[in-house]
Amino acid sequence: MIPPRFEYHAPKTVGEAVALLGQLGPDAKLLAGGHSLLPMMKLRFAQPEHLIDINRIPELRGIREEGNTVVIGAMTVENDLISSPILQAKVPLLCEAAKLIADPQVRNRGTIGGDIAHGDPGNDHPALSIAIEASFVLEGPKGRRTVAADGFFLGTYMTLLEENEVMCEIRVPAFAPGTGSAYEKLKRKTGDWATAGCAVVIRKSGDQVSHVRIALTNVAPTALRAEAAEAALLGKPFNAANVQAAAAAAIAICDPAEDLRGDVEYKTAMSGEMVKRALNKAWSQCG
Amino acid sequence: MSKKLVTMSVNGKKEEKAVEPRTLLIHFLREELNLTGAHIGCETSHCGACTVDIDGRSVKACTHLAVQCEGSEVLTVEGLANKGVLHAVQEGFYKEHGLQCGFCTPGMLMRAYRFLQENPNPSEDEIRHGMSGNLCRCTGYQNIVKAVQYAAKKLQEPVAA
Amino acid sequence: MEVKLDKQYPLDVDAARAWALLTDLKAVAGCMPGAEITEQISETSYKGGVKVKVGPAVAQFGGTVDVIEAVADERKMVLRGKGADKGGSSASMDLTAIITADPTNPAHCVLNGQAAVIVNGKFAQFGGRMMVQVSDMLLAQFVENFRQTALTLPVLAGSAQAGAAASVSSAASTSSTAAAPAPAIAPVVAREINGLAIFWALLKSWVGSLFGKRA
Amino acid sequence: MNAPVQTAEARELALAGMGASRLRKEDARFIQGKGNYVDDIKMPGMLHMDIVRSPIAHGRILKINKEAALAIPGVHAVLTAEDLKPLKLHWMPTLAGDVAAVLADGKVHFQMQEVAIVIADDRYIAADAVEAVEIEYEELPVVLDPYAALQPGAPVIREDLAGKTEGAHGKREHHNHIFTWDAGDKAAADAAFDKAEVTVSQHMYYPRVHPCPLETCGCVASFDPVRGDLTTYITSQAPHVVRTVVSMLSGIPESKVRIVSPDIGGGFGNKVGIYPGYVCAIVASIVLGRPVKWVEDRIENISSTAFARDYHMDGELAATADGKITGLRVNVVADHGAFDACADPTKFPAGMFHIVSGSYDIPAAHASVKGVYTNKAPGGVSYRCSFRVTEAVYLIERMVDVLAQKLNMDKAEIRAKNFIKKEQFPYRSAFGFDFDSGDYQTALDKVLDAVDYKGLRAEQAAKRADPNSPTLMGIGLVTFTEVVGAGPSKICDILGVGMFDSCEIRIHPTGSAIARMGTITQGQGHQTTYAQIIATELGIPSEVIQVEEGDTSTAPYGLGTYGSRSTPVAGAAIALAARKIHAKARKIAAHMLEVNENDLDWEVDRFKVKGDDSKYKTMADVAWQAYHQPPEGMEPGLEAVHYYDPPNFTFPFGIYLCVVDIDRATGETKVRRFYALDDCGTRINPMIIEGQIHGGLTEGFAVAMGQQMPFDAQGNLLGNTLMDYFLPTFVETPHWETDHTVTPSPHHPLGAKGVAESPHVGSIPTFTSAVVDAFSHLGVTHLDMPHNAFRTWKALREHGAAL
Repeated sequence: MIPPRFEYHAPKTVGEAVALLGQLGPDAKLLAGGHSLLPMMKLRFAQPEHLIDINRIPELRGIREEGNTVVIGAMTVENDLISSPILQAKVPLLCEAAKLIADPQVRNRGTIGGDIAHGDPGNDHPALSIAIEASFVLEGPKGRRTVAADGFFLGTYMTLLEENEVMCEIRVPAFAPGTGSAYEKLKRKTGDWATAGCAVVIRKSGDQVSHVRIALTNVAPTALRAEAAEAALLGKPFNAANVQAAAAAAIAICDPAEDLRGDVEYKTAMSGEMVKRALNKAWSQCG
Repeated sequence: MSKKLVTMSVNGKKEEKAVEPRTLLIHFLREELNLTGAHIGCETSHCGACTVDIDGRSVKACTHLAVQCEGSEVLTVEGLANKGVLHAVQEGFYKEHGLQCGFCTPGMLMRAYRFLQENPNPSEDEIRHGMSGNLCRCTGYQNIVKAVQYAAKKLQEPVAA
Repeated sequence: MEVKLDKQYPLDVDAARAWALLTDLKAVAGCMPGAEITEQISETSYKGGVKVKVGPAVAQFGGTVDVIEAVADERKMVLRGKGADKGGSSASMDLTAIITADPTNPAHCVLNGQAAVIVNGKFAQFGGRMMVQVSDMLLAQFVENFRQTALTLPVLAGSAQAGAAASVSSAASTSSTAAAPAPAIAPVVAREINGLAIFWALLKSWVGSLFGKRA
Repeated sequence: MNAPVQTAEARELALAGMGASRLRKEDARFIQGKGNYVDDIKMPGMLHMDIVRSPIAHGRILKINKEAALAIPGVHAVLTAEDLKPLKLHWMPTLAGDVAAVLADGKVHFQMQEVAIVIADDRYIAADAVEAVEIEYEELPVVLDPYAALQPGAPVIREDLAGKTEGAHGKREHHNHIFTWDAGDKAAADAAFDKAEVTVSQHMYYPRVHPCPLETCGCVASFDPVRGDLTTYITSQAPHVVRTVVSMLSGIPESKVRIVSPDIGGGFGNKVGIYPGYVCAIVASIVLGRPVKWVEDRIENISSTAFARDYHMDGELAATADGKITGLRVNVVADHGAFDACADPTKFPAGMFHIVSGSYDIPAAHASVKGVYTNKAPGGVSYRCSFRVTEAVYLIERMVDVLAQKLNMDKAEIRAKNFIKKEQFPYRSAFGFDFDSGDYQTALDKVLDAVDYKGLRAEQAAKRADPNSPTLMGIGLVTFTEVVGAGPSKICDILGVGMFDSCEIRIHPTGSAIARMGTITQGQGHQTTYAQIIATELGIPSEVIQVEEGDTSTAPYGLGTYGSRSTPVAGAAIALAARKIHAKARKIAAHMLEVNENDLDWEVDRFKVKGDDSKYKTMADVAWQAYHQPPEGMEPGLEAVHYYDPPNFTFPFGIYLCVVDIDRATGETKVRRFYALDDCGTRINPMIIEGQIHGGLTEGFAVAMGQQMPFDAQGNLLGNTLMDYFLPTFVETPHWETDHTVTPSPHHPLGAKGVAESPHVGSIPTFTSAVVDAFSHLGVTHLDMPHNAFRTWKALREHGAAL
């Protein structure tokens, strides 16, 4: 399993990367962590003539706060999400969820931006970013634009990110005090994609749900926001019946592809189960 | 397509070679530098037999380009012992029968070496998760867990004067 | 591996024009993202190729397309495409496309497509997880391109009968290219899968599936 | 000499011989990255070979265009079957008496079959060249189901066998039929069923799986055109057999063929076969006059080199109403893929499957196995087991559970009732095996006590009574007997060579030693355990005994390491070679001490004059004497060779118990407890035995819970990377508890029986037993593997137990 030949470019700034993309056209691909692209190249599914390695762009790494927003550089690797004190305090869901992604070595290379931009419905960050109401800062030849995670994912391997753009930042509103969150991921073994996964962010007011975001992993051509499931809970008491109703609403929008992880029926049912588990776990954290 | 000059430190020694950009780090180490300790087991970054340390992090060298190591410090199993004295993880694998065919061992050792710096006093569960990017077909892992525990203990002992 | 699709796409094109386009295999191929007809080998047989790009992945097949059946009365076209890449990984598709008139709106029709896609080799082995989704996307893009192209055709005189008369009379007994006039204005059709277009097309078909329209 | 007198115990300890958990002698190189595996070997001028493979499962090759590949700079050759034809190497014989295509000869029979090879300067160029070879195929109908393959109108898979009605194992009844093999007494078995008070039957499928060692297969072939000799470094579990086959195929005299198995990164049966890649690399080296390396990638490994199992089995038991088994009938349809390349002793096309009567005293039994061609890769090797023993043990253990369920008897009770009793050994089974020794009841009682079996059953009953229990609890129990150590050469051979094994020991003048065997370690620790045997036999510290294997130019001929034959066969050869030396040493010692041989006692490391502790000669003293001044008339030197032809197989056994909790919402199975008691007879290195058991249990866990090789309707193999093919990590792997009893083999010089495969063989049905047990109150008698979450959830749904 040997990748085909390509020219290698290692820009130092986002501007250089964008310029290279423009100059080299569709035969160029960005190389982030490489754990999706390089295997595809080794199987010779992908044969880009140019690889633009964006690992050497310092501005794309790191986690910082801007007021009430946590700003994550797109090239921040999973292990740095896990160990980030800012995230642990402000968006703990990302720390917990990142531990369920791939394995320790891969988490040293795999980046949050790469995971999102690849547009693979099996990746975990798309659903997570929808649940935490993240937005993405994309830079192209015409400058920067910011798009919401909800609506960013269009289809398998297809997102709003244009071929001449670089994903620069993931911006996440800090969790309000008392926010509960959870990511439940059913997988066959360490390193696997989810058979089904669910990300939940929830807040309460009394015994009622005052805010809830539910997003699903790997049960459709894209990560899904389960709006009907949210509606089943929002403004209502958090109880078994309403959780069940939310799970049923989530199940209704699942359209998974059958593979060795399971058939459509199983994945759909597991999506409902993950919704229930994530809701219960997240709710138990609400203050 | 042109070759690219890449310079890196491997086991403390500066290495400079012209390579095709597509050269995978694992092939660079094994074939250009004759460091055959790290192995190729799966080629899809699942087995961890190719694990090396790059700039203080465990990385699977089968899914990493040599050119990406420009300016990096790379440590492989060959650089683990210090002047003939085995590192505690090497000793642990030997003492606790943490290997059989030996094929996964260099990757296991390099991961254990880094893991114990990330978490010097791990529980069994933490060891199992911290080492979960490395597959072994022979041992069933139980003795590798013991080996890591052995090394953790040894590394915490005060250094003899 | 085999993927079976059975889809209905409502089009804002009248049935006659849609049928006229459907019988022009070269033009139809032009609607398929990445596909082109390079040579006509007989009245019913064509050579061509298709290059599918999905994200970073590219698949390139060369092969043949045969018109198995073209029934003007039913506005039914049965095609068989077969191809292989250089290493011999193969793909084939049996496609039955039927244009049905929209009884409530003569300016609209429905494109009914039934396809059985069989893929062998590495695409089946490693791309299996994506096959249904990619097929869906390809088809959605195809329909969108088809619609746009059909809209550029001149409205045929009369009604559905005129469309039938102008087309092949029975199972591919006459040259189909002669029957279909070339598009007056070349439409700007997407030659690759276009994210947003697919998204909407899929959304439509997915909403449709909620109401049981999907096979 | 006033050195302090060491006690015999202290001296024995210092030997680190048999019974000592001494640390492994081989580890120093592995922990320092200095192992020497095939892919580590580099030779001057070495080229790289890569293989062009069929993307389809069945088809005719219409055209192969090499031009684009040959045009790539650095490509030396592209070879196809046409190029091998003049050498008559486009087909090769298999170990099972069939032929297999080296490179596809006009037709491909399975996906990933070898079609062409490219040889280039390096592996990168070779990979590019593989992409550039253009091949046109005409697809043919694919047959994947062995039952469908036997239908009258089924597509012909093996056109090369047209008209061949006699196979290697008797008459062929159909163009896709390979053999039908019967064992036992059909009339007696039928009579038992006619008279039976109770009968049960169960169909079960043992899925196709792959041994998947972490190191893939490969070789470096180097033909020296000047000397005319061929050296090949190869990932082989049987290098001597490879030498013989290579010589037969190539016409190079066996004396000019050197096969070296260097360090092997795990074998588990995958490295027994002789693969087209090896043959092609050798041919390429001969053609080009340069060393050629071929190393397959993981996808190629799983897809094309030997699979295991793929048995469709129907079992039946006849019994009395109180649970005494009176008869056993088994029918198997065995999917062998496109070529019959099973690695079994020649006369046994279904291996030792007739161990299927298990640990039980079954008076009448019959088994029939039908081998069938399909459009899948060839293989059928023993994946960490003796030949087809895993399948047999699975069947009988499942059937005993099924019978217990029918009779509403406890699993442990029905087993105890049917055990071959301790006093019945040696015991001849209905299939004709002579079981050497066993004490099953003692071992079973030990396990049941250790786990508090009654308590577990009570807990299970309580869980079942609670409709809201989030889990189903299951208890699996297996009491298995293996047959290993093939085997007596009067019945066991590979390509006509008897399945003996060998050892050569040389004691050096200063008292250290070197020993060589016909086996080859792949992680089993031969360099340590073999040294321990010699240490105890000859009183030389194991530390100074060098064990070498795998180089056919230095090691004596042996049949290799698989089927747990190393200790049972080579271990015996070592002991007997050592005893030859011991006998000579005694003569020398008697000469040195000027006494009669009979006046000497052997104590740990020395010959002592009876009744006088101060008069002795150590083995080191004797060694020096042997080279310095041997007794008059005695040949100098101190060495021996022994070829050991075992009088019988050995029959290790074990009692395994497993407790699982199945998540009723997701179908995930958690192994709460696994208790493995093994009896492998005499134990040479308990540390290594325990390690082998951990590994075997983990491989068994992988097979039972997740491994599968699914094909789609077109014959595409799905799941041939480590993303999908289940190798459990640290996280999924359960904690193992081990225990043992010791019932030595009476016919083995050391009493040892072999152990490394027992945990694989025994654990797989234990997991199934546990999973099915969780469902047993719902009337479920059997669930096929793998017991992954998806399939288990389906069963939960089907039986109304899903949450």
